[in-house]
Amino acid sequence: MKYSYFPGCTLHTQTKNFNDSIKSTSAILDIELEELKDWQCCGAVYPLTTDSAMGLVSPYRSLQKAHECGNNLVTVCSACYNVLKRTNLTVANDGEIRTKLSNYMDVDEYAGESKVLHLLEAMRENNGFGIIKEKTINPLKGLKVAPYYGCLLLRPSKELKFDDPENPTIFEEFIKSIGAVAVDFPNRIECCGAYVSITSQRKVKGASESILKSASNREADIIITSCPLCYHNLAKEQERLEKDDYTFKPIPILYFTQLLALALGLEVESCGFESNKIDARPILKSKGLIYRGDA
Amino acid sequence: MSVKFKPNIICFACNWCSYTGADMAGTSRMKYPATIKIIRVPCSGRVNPTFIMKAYQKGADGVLIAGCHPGDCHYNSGNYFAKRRFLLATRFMNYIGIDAKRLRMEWISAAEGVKFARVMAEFSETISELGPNWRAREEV
Amino acid sequence: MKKIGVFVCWCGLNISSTVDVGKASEELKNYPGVFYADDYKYLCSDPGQELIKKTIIDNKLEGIVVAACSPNMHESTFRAAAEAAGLNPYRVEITNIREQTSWVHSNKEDATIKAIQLIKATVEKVKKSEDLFPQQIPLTKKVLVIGGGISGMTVALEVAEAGYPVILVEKEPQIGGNMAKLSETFPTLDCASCILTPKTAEVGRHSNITLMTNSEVVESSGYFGNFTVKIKRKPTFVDWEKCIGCMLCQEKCPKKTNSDFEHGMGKRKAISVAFPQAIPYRPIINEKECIYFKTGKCKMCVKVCPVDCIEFEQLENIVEENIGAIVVASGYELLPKEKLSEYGQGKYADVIDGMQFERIASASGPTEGVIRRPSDGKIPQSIVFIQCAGSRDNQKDRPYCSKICCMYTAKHAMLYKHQVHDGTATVFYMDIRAGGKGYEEFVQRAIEDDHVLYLRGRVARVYEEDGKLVVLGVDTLSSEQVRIEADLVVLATAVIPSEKAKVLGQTLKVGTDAYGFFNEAHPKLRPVESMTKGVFLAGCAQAPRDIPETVSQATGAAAKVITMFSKNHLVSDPQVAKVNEKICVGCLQCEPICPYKAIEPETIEVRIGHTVEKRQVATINKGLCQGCGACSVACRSGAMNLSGFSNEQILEELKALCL
Amino acid sequence: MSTKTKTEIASMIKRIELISGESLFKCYQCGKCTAGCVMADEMDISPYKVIRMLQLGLVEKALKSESMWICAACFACRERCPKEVDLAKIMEALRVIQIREGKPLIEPDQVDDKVIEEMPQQGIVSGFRKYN
Repeated sequence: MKYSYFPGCTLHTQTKNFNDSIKSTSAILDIELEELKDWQCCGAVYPLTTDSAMGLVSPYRSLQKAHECGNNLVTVCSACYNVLKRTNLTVANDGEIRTKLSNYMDVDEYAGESKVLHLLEAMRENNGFGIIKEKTINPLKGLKVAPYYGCLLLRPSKELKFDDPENPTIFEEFIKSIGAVAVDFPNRIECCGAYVSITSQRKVKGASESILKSASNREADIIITSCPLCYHNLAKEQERLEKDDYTFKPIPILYFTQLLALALGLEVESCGFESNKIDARPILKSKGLIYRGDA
Repeated sequence: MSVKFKPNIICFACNWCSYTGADMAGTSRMKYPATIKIIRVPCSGRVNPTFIMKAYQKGADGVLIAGCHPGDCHYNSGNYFAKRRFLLATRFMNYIGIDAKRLRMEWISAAEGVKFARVMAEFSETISELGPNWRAREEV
Repeated sequence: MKKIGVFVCWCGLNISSTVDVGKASEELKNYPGVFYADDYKYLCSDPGQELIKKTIIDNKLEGIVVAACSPNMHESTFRAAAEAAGLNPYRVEITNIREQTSWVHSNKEDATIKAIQLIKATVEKVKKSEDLFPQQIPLTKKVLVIGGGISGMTVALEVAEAGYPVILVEKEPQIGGNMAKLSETFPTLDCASCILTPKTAEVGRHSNITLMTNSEVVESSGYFGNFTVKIKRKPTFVDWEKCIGCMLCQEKCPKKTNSDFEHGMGKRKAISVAFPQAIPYRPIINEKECIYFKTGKCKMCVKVCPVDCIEFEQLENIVEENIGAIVVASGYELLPKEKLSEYGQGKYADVIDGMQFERIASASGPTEGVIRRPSDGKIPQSIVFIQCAGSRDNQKDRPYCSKICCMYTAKHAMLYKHQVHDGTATVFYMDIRAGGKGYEEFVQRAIEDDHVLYLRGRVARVYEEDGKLVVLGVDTLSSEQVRIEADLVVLATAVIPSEKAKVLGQTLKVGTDAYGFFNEAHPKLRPVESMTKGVFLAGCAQAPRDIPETVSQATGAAAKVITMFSKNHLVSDPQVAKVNEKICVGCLQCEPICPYKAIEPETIEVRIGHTVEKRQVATINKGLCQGCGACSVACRSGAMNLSGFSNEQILEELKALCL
Repeated sequence: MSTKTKTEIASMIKRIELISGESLFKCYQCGKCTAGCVMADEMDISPYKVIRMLQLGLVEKALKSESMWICAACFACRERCPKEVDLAKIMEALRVIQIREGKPLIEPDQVDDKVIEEMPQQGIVSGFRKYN
């Protein structure tokens, strides 16, 4: 299957290693991701006001372009997904805004005909988890993976229709397909505090800490996420926890495609573990899942 | 000497709510102008738009349809049909050039004697101001 | 031209002080068609009525107008008088010159002019009147009650006691409904089976009641007084006539499975009776679970049965019954926990619903009344009750209040505290709705005497952590977020209509609301009747309600049936719609507008010249029509009319008033 | 207590409803939003109370609170609200009103360089979109 691909700002820059793992794994899975030309930032948050359409200009441009390419649009970053999918729905349902945006940008009107998909959704659509299972040559046996969904993938569920907002299963399916064990931890659907950390890391302490503790209570080896901001907040909070609470054992946080890369038998080096804030290699090594790599 | 115009107004009142409301106005000795004449119908949904048009043709200056409040219709849905027909009738009146203010619809319950009297007085005043209905009246 | 008489009433001074009655009668004397006109002091008095009768007879009047008070007061009086004088009562019309003339106007001249005009209009209406005759409709004095819960049983017993035969149809193998599952009942805490068992037993043995359990109504035709219904009797695989209820089969059956009656809290056998006090006390084989049905082997029940009553080859059969009235008492269910994803979507064993709690609190339940949690049988030290679980929730499409939960939650918490004195019971509520005799006092007792902690707020989430259920709530009175670790969580899930209510509604041609509750004919004045004549409603089929209210409503429905059966014929008001078949084009625009489904297509044969052609026309079921006249307006050809308020009558009246 | 007249308050309420597209009066104060809010602990006024204040016309008090700056727009409240009120949008309206009146929470130069360096671009963009 061929899709237009929207990497988004963070995957394009700070967490390039995530993007690399997406590209290398999707190639193996026959998911052809063609990066949109001249894509621009989605805006990071979907505008929640009714009286200003400016926040929609940027996502609308990307959607409109993808449609011109004739493909459905795939994105992986949770924030990009949330913004693009909601914008897609808005322009499909609201003709007034659609016309306004098109006139403003001087482009053909686009009424949400293409689909916006998260990579996981694209996988689910095409029996991707079955294919992953088939193509997994290094099943991550015995690895306890805590899938952290966060907020933007799941909510608002009426618009995103990604999964059950309270009891999602798509990450669990994914984890099963790479041979690992999914850890069911209650806080997997709670928010990490998101952008609030720009004002002070302290304010997101409560939110992030309870997620980490919840995963650690269930003895997770690894936490996976799909959102670079969650990744950041959780990692920062672990830094603090390590200092303040000597009983706390840090849990590596990985982008889900990094684990996928490992399972599909890519070289450890190309999984990008070295760029993660907490090194996952020691635990992977202790589980006998990798033999090489610095640690 | 100027004689004040006394309009002739037909009120279709549903038997269950508005007609009883009109009785209530009487029992409470409320006053309203003698310009209003009531025709009892089982339900406001019984009022055929042709009755309304016929009234204008025959020289009525105003027509009022009074029915049960929404949700209170004795026959459950008659007042809703009446409302829809009323809206159509006003559009038709605009189309053929009868002032749509000559037609009014009101929800008046059996307990609303006060409202009945008030509406009748108001409507009579409105029609007085509009003057006689020459437009639709058939040449006699 | 008809010979019409006009009588103008003075009503003492009530009319005569504002309306010049003498002038009115004088003027009417000269009005075309009027043969006689006079005024009289009190027409409603006996001499007044005598005057009317005598005048009709002496002058051979063909119609009369009585100008007096509102027809709501004395229309029936004057119509009866006319009938006594041999005049068809529908030839009598009233002009309202009191409530709508003399009492509301003060200028005598204006009032008199108006009165005269109104009387003339009524004369015109009478000119166009017809003789109308009430129709006699035959009546089958037998009632079908659908649903064998407390409401259906109440109806059945009341009607049966009045001496009429009753068919009670219940989809389960036994009667008792939801009430049979309850532990104790609020606000008195008397045990539900203690008060219910005498009722079920009475229903079981009453000579006027035919009990059809394990059965469903699948078809209904006809109209009030004369319905024909088809009832599907599902196979029980046991000959209940032969069976003596020894229950050896149940004892020896090797197949154990979850009991529906216990709502998953307890087990039963593949051949079983739901509970020890069940009426009829006869077992039934569950086809899907029985080993013999699955594998063709076993037959343990056959081996142990002393009277040889097991019949594996039994088939369902359909019975047809003629009945006069139907009472729908199809009851309620609870919103499945699976719909509440924030409360675990049904995946936690120790998050249960109200009915499951009833079972574990019931002395005859699987735990013999000891409140133990389902996962490990431990006695919970902390219980959280969550009210409005799905109710008052637009998101779950249940914006309504389920009405019974506030009370039963207070009862649950109380029952628990009475057993586990040092346990904690916490209730999350939004509002405590305890309107009812002794209800508020009951809730206060739970709070004051039993120390049940009531927190005002809704719960956002329930999840499991370290073997405990974590409840994330809030107390909006203190503005505190609350996190409670509980051993057991009880959800007061929304009351919803029986799963099959919508289909049943379609079968019986009775409307249901957006949620599947049956619609009453009038929310205030006709709460136990449905929009379909002859079909009555009782209990939670219509809306959520508690036992006392259900019993009152069921008794009301029974009274309606008994009133209907107290006559030998049903009489229908002749002021109903009629079709002029000659001009009806059979477009049936009238059909959907009829709120009573009284209009149906009919094929008639019309002779045109020498050939006979078949043509579709609309036909009115005069038994169902209530005379609203909506169809007459919808009719495009003008074929539909309403007797008593015909197009011609209204138009003539109108013309006279416009002059 | 309020320095505003009744009409001024009414027009402010109207404005909040207009910007958010939400009806404030649908809320029946069940508190489910707050029960599940991961940030409520940090707020000076609980989320349900923010709406209550607006219902009561205490708009200034609500605007003075810090709560809307703490809200992380995670939509957990909206997801669970039985009355389908989108509280995140109401919080956004309160933020937007402050920002449009020239009272943003942060200016770019106030943010620590270290934060800018460490934080993912996505976080920086969303932070400034919400706070400035």
